[in-house]
Amino acid sequence: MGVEIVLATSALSLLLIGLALPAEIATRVVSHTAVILLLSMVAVLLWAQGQLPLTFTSDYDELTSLMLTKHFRFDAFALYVKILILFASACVLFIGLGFIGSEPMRKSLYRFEYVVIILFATLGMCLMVSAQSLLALYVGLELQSLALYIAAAMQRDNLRSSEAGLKYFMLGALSSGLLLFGFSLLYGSAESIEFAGILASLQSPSHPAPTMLLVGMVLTLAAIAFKISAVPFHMWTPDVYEGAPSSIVAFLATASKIAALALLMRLLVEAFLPLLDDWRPIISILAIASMFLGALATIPQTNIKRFIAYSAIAHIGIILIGFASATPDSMRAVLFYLCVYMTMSLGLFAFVLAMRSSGEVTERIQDLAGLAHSDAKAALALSVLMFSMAGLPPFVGFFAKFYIFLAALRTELVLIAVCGALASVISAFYYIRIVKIMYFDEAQGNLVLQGVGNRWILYASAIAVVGLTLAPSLLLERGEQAIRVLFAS
Amino acid sequence: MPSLLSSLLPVSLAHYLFLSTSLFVIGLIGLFLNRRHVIVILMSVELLFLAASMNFIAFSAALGDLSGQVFALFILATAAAEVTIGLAILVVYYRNRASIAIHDISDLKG
Amino acid sequence: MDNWPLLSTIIFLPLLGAGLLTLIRGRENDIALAAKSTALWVALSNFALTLGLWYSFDRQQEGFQFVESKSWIASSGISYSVGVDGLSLFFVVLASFLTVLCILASWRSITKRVRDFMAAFLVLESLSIGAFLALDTILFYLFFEGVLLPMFYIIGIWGGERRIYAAFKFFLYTFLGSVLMLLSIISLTWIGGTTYIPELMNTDFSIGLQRVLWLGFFVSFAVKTPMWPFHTWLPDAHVEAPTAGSVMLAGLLLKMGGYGFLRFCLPILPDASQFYAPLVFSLSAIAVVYASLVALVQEDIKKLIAYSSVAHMGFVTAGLFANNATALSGAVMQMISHGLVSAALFLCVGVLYDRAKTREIKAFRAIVQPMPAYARLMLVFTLASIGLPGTSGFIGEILTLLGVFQASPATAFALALGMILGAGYMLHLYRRVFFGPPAAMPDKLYDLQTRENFVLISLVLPVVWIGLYPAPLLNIITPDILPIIATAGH
Amino acid sequence: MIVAIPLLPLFASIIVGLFSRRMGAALALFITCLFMIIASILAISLFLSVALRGFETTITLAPWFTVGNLSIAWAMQVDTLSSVMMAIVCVVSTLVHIYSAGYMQDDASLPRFMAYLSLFTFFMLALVSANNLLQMFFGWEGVGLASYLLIGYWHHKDSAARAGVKAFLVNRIGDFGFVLGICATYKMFGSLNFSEIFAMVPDVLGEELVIFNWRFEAITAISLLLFVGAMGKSAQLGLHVWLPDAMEGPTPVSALIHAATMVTAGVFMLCRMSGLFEYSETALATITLFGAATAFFAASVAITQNDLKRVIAYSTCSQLGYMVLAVGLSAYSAAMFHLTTHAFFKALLFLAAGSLIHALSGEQDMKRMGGLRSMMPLTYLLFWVGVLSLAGIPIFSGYYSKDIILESAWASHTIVGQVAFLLGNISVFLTAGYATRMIIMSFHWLPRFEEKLMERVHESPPAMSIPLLLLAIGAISSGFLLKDWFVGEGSGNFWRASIFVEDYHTALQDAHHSPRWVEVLPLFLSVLGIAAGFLCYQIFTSLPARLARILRPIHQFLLEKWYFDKLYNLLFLRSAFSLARALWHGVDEKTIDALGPDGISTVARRLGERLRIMQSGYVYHYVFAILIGVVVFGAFAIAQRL
Amino acid sequence: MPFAILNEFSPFELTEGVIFSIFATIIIACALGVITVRNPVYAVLLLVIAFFSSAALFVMQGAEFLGLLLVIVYVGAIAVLFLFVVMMLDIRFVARAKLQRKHLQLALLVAGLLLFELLAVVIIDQPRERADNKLTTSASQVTASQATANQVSANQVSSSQVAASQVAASKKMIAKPTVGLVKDILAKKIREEELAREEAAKGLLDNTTELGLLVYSEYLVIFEIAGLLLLLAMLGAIVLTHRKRDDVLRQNISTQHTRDEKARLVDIEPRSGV
Repeated sequence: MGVEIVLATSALSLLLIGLALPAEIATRVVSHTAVILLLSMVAVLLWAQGQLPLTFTSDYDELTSLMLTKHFRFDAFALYVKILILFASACVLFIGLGFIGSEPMRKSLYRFEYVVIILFATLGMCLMVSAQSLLALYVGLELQSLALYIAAAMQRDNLRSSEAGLKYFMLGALSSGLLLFGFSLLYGSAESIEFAGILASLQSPSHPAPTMLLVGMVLTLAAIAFKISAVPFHMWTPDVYEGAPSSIVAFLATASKIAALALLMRLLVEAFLPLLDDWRPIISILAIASMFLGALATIPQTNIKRFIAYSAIAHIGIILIGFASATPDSMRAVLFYLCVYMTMSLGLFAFVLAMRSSGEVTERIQDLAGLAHSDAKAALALSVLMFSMAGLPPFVGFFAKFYIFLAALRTELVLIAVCGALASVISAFYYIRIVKIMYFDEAQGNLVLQGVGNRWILYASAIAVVGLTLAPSLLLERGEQAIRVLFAS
Repeated sequence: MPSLLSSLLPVSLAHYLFLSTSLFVIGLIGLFLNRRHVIVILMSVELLFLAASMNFIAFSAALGDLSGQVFALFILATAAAEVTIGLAILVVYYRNRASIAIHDISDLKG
Repeated sequence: MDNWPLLSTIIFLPLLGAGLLTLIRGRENDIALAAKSTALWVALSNFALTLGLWYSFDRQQEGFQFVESKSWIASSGISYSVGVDGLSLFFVVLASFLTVLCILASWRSITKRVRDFMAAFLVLESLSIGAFLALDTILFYLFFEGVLLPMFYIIGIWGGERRIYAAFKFFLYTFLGSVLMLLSIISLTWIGGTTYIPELMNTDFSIGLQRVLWLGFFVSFAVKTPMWPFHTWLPDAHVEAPTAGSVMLAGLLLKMGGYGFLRFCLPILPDASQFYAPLVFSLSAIAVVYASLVALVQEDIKKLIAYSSVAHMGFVTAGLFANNATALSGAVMQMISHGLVSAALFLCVGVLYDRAKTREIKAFRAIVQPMPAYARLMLVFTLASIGLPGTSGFIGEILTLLGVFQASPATAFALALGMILGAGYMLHLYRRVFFGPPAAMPDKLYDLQTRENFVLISLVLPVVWIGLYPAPLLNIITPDILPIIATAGH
Repeated sequence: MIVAIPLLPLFASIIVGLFSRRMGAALALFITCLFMIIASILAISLFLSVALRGFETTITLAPWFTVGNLSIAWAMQVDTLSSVMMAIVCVVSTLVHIYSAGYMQDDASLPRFMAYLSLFTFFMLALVSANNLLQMFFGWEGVGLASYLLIGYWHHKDSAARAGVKAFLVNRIGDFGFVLGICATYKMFGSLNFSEIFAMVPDVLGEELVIFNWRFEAITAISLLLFVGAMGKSAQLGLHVWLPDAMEGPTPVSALIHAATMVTAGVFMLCRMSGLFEYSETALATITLFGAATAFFAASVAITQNDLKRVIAYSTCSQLGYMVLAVGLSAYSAAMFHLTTHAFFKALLFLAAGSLIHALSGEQDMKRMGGLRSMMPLTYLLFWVGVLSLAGIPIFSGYYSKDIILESAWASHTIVGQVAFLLGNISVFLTAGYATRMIIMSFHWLPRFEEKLMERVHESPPAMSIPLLLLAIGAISSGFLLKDWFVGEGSGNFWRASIFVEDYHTALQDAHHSPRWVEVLPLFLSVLGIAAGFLCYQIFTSLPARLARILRPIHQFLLEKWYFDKLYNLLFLRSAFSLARALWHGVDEKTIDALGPDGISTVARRLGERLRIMQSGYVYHYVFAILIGVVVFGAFAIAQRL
Repeated sequence: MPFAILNEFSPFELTEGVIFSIFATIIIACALGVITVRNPVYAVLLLVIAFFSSAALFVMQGAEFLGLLLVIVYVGAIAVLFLFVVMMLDIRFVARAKLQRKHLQLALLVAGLLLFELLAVVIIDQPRERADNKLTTSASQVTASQATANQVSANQVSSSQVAASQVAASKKMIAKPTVGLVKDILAKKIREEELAREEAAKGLLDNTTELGLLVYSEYLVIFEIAGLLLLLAMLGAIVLTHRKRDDVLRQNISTQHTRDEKARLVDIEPRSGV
């Protein structure tokens, strides 16, 4: 519970500090304190992970402990995912600062509320991940979504940003409406709003799960599928990714997706595991549809952010294979994939945020032409990321896909594994097309990377992607404990 | 007539479910069918939330467990927050676009 | 010094060299010269190491030697284990030998971004040697796939006009094949329980399973070899790749396909290989005849040689699945000889391209006047490519033919037919380019320089030596083939 | 010492070949001729020791390779057969080397020519002395290569280059059969060494060989395959098209390769493998038929040819037919005897023709020769020796070897034998005819070449005439000298084990006491032929033209060399090229690429584009998609429950 | 006599059924009206009516606190907010874009399918529903004649059972000695809580206090998060829409207080200006 409390208090206090400080230095101070705070929390959690199992010895009196443990579970799984979320938001803030400071965004985005909103979103995600009851989950989800609606529309003077915000809001509201109705049906048939209660009602041998619970589950899955932008609920992603300010898109693509997936994992494992053969076909359809649509639709893209949106959908397809096989090692594979995906996306966004062609912020892929001549190191780092995203062996992206396919094949889901393989070939095409643009084409625009911080994050993620192939085990063990706890309940 | 009436009384859980579901569907249709302006969308979202909370209250009454009502309470709170944000974004969009007809919101596509 | 990890050094020394290259600073052409010389030194030392490996490879001991094994991902039992045996030794030697030649051959022909070119080659060498030495299925896949990247860069940056199309076609075609192989490898390691190849060799899998897994491997290696229907990427890749790139492509990458069959399909899935042998025979027969015929009407020399590679590799695949000692050692010899001969042929085409900047056969006539030395060397390689006795080509072809005839005479007929057609297109090419009434050839067709001479002669020697006295190679290869035949036999 | 025989020419060729640029013509000539002379002395002494003292041995120089149960070594098997061949090859090759000194002295790259000649001799010796099929195949292809290089020696002449390629390819078709024969032997006998093969033949007799699921009797299949190899090399009917075109090469080449040595390699191989052929009647029958047909075909075509060297080429082809005919009748020693005598008088004819062409500075067309009787009396006289020996007039060697073949054809008392006897005799008549036509057209009548050539016509220099004289002596004496050894009573212990004849094949023994008319008929026919030749070309010179007009279709048919060349061009070359183009464009580009990579990528691109357009930007489309998703998944969940 | 069946049911149920059907029809009608009417102001008004009637239904079901809350929060705040925005953005009455026939049919089809699916939940589970109701919940369900009051009490009974069991569960946890000042204030408060719980268990409290008890014990954390949520909403609204209009005179309270009067006094001759 510590993380949430610290986050909440710091968000509020930063809000006050921001108000107190003079306008010019407010944002920078607030943002740097936020980053330092988040990173320190990550450090503490990493240390704490070493001390597991985290038994919640209640030195508080029984009432408060009742209060805390009824709706939230602070187990190894929640810890693992929180580390990812906090790290992601810290990085997003760090690489975003340069971006929101640059010219067109400065007027509307360069304000301390931006940081506070992101902190609120992170808080929402942490709550969401460690929720143990439908209500806690809903409130956490709402907190995160609202923060992101605001953030998406935050660039007030830009029509595209407000349109993105509006679209995201409208569809987000619809999805939370679906979610609520689903929860009400779940509550109606399982008589309790805790996951444990739902699980208990499912395990009771009296009768097969009532259809109300099934439809409730379907509606909930639909809403979460919307959050992780799986096909056919993905329609919002490309428009919001293109419209919203890039630093927010970075946050959306990494932290929010990880939180939503962790939420889905906890829901499927802790609440709906007995209904496995009901939701496995649904997840498989989602997976296959996302893989192929994501892969195919990315081919004609020319805007780098829309490109990232569609390729993210393809990645979600691959991750959902892990969900479809629903075994402990498939979930471990998913966690590993999330971790790898996060590092790659952060590196990629660090690059996108720093893209300037003749002073102007640019999102055109074609501007990358001939980057290998002008900025060899950045081009090399980006091509490493691209190859790793495509899942080519000498990089860690391959291992991520490898474990997912291993889990899928172990549960005889051969068809999905083959689809995954084919989709990753299609996706390899557009990833190496970017490498082609950088290395093979002659330089037209004079693309320049602005901001040393972004450049360091880019190099760090490229080195991580290469380094992790040598020792992927250090990520795998941590995932191991998280999953054991999840499946133990 | 009598069978209809007998099915009407006594007022059981099913009746409320019928009501909330139809409200839910109307809300969805509102979202989907209208071609006018965004306000209708916000209102239909409100309808969705109303349907959900009604569902919760009905189940809470049927199961005799208060947590449904607590849930409805929180739905109320979040719905309020959501509408404020929605309208704020709408205002910003209006300032940029001077029109909130659904048909105009299509700059981002492809 | 037995505790020195010889194999790992051979694999990672070039990688280290490539890293070294990036540290060079200075003006444009200083960097180029420094890069070229360091690359050459690294390649030469690596070649020396492989010769040392060959020398200290003891023939009596069967199975894998110089085995190094370190656990890499303990949780899923994947280990970094490398080892060499009779089958993979010569491919490693070939790899380092060809890299030295490539660096020498592209000394003057590559002008832009020389440092990256040399780095790409060193990386290519280390990855391909890694693939030949890997004893862990995942490690093998890592290197097998990794080779695509440097090759993609080489074709893409320094290639001809349609280089981007060719680079993409090459990359995606092979990637598709190997992704299906990944699925087979995964189920193989999962069902077999281990990723260590020697252990997999003596676990026997059910027939039905073997047949499915075999298909996964087959697609990937068929694309890589290339076998008949999957070969269309090769001519494009060769025509567009720079000279040195084609040499490495033909010398190394094609061998990985054959080596893959040898290391995975035959020992680990013997019954499936027997079951699919007729399919492979018919494909190889078609490959030999089809490719030779198509080579007959090519206008571009490099495309002609590319199709000849398809024909030669048709011999290899037929030999591999004939399941007797002669055929298998013939196939390995054919791979080694094809490595040397086609590399030499591509170097010769490179010599012409550097001078006349075109590869159209029509553009050349009566070259023998201005370039007699070149004509003589080219003649030796043409004869080796035809499989004339006294050259390495003959050893490969005759052994394969002897072996394949025992398994399926019909395929032997097609292969023998291929020998005729082979002579047809090669001599047809030779006559059109070198003989004929002296034409007013552009004066820039000067004869071979010392460097080119050195490179080509250093290829002639092994070709003729293997032709006349292949015993040292065969004595190393044959002992390691017998177990493969044994597993298939029981 | 014996090993030196093949290695000497090899060293000569390497030394001259490597330093051909820096070495002068004289030095090259000296080295090659010297090495060849030493080699031929050694060969003759070896032959004498083998023939007289029955010396026999097998020397293994070095192991070649061992794979499984197959172990092959570089070896020399010295027995009568190989020593005879070695002797012939060395002698003729030395003479040609010396002759080339004169013939080619004004050629720019003479060292290259001499190197090729020595290389050829090495390969021939390697072939002849092989003790296993693979080394024989090594020599076989080596000889093919040397002939390709020598035919295409004047590579600035396009026709020469094409002829070289044609020769190599047709030989390669023969090698196709040979290689498959080797593979079949390996499959059946498990080894390729002659000794082991001949030892295991009895227990392989009944075996079957399945090719394309047709069942063949193993021995016959192997023999026929090997015979295809021999056909390719010895220019038998069907695979003979390369021999006439091979005349593009310099005349010494034709003399050495296309008369004495290479073309006889096929016959040698048949004799060497007699241990195998004897067990297959069908194979022997086919061989006889092919031999007879070739003899008749070549003789008939030779009559109409106007190019001097082509006439001799066809006569070689015809004589080869006789040798193969003899092999078919299991009269192997007769074949070897004819091979030896033919080597001498055919080399003589070629070299004489060479000095003629040399004198006329390159003119080969008989219609533009004539009247040289007085200018070149010695060549004219030697030409006659060759012609008479070819026609088979008694004291000349041709008579003895050709007659014994015809007699054994008669004595074999088989239908095939009779057919061979008939065709053989017709060919004798034709041979005599074209031989005399040749000598008359080139030497008699009035000179038909330009004036300016007149003063340059001169008797050939000593370097060219000495070999001619030696060959003439050989052509005359070899007949009666070697008769007893080769085919006479002494032939049993002369050949000893090198030739194996089944005991019930008594064609050769019965030939000696065949009826009187059978011995006289060939002599009568050859005299008749010579008379007809004189009649048509010396006295009634208009007769041949009128005959040609009357028998127009036949004459045209023969002139066009039985349309073989046109047929092959159409049947094989044209169809191969068009099929290749069809495969390349049709299959490679249109089907495999269209369906494979390019096809899939365009489909993916189009799909991607359509999906991109689906993203219309309108919110209600998005809501609709979400609704569809919910409805589909809901229906799916409920369906599970119903 | 169509109304014969009436006497089967107790008068109370009768009235409940009538009231329910009245309000249900109102809600459905208003909902349909909201999405179809052209003028947005009418739409907001219809929405308000729908909220009112659903509040009534809530009260009928015993959740009177929520019903009233609905009225205050939704009608009071949100509906007014809508009106405010509608007025501000002076939305022109865009003629409803003519819906193609094809779209309409498709939409109705999808809506019908969705309705069927969600209702299927009720239809399929109906028989089982009634069956297990009998088993699990207390006798109150069976005798239709129970008055609303005791229905409310039924709720309390079951909820109090639930609450009691939780309290019992928490007792098992070792009550460690509270440390420090904050802790013993809390301890005092907790004792009051336990007192309140005993009464709730006896089912005497009304809905609001019960809800209060529950919210401030188990759902306290979520309650705070909801607070944060509303704060975030406020923050968002400000960030997005607030515009610093400098053409408006603003009071600056702090400077006003700190002004020292003396320095400002200036005596001006008439008609001369400062």
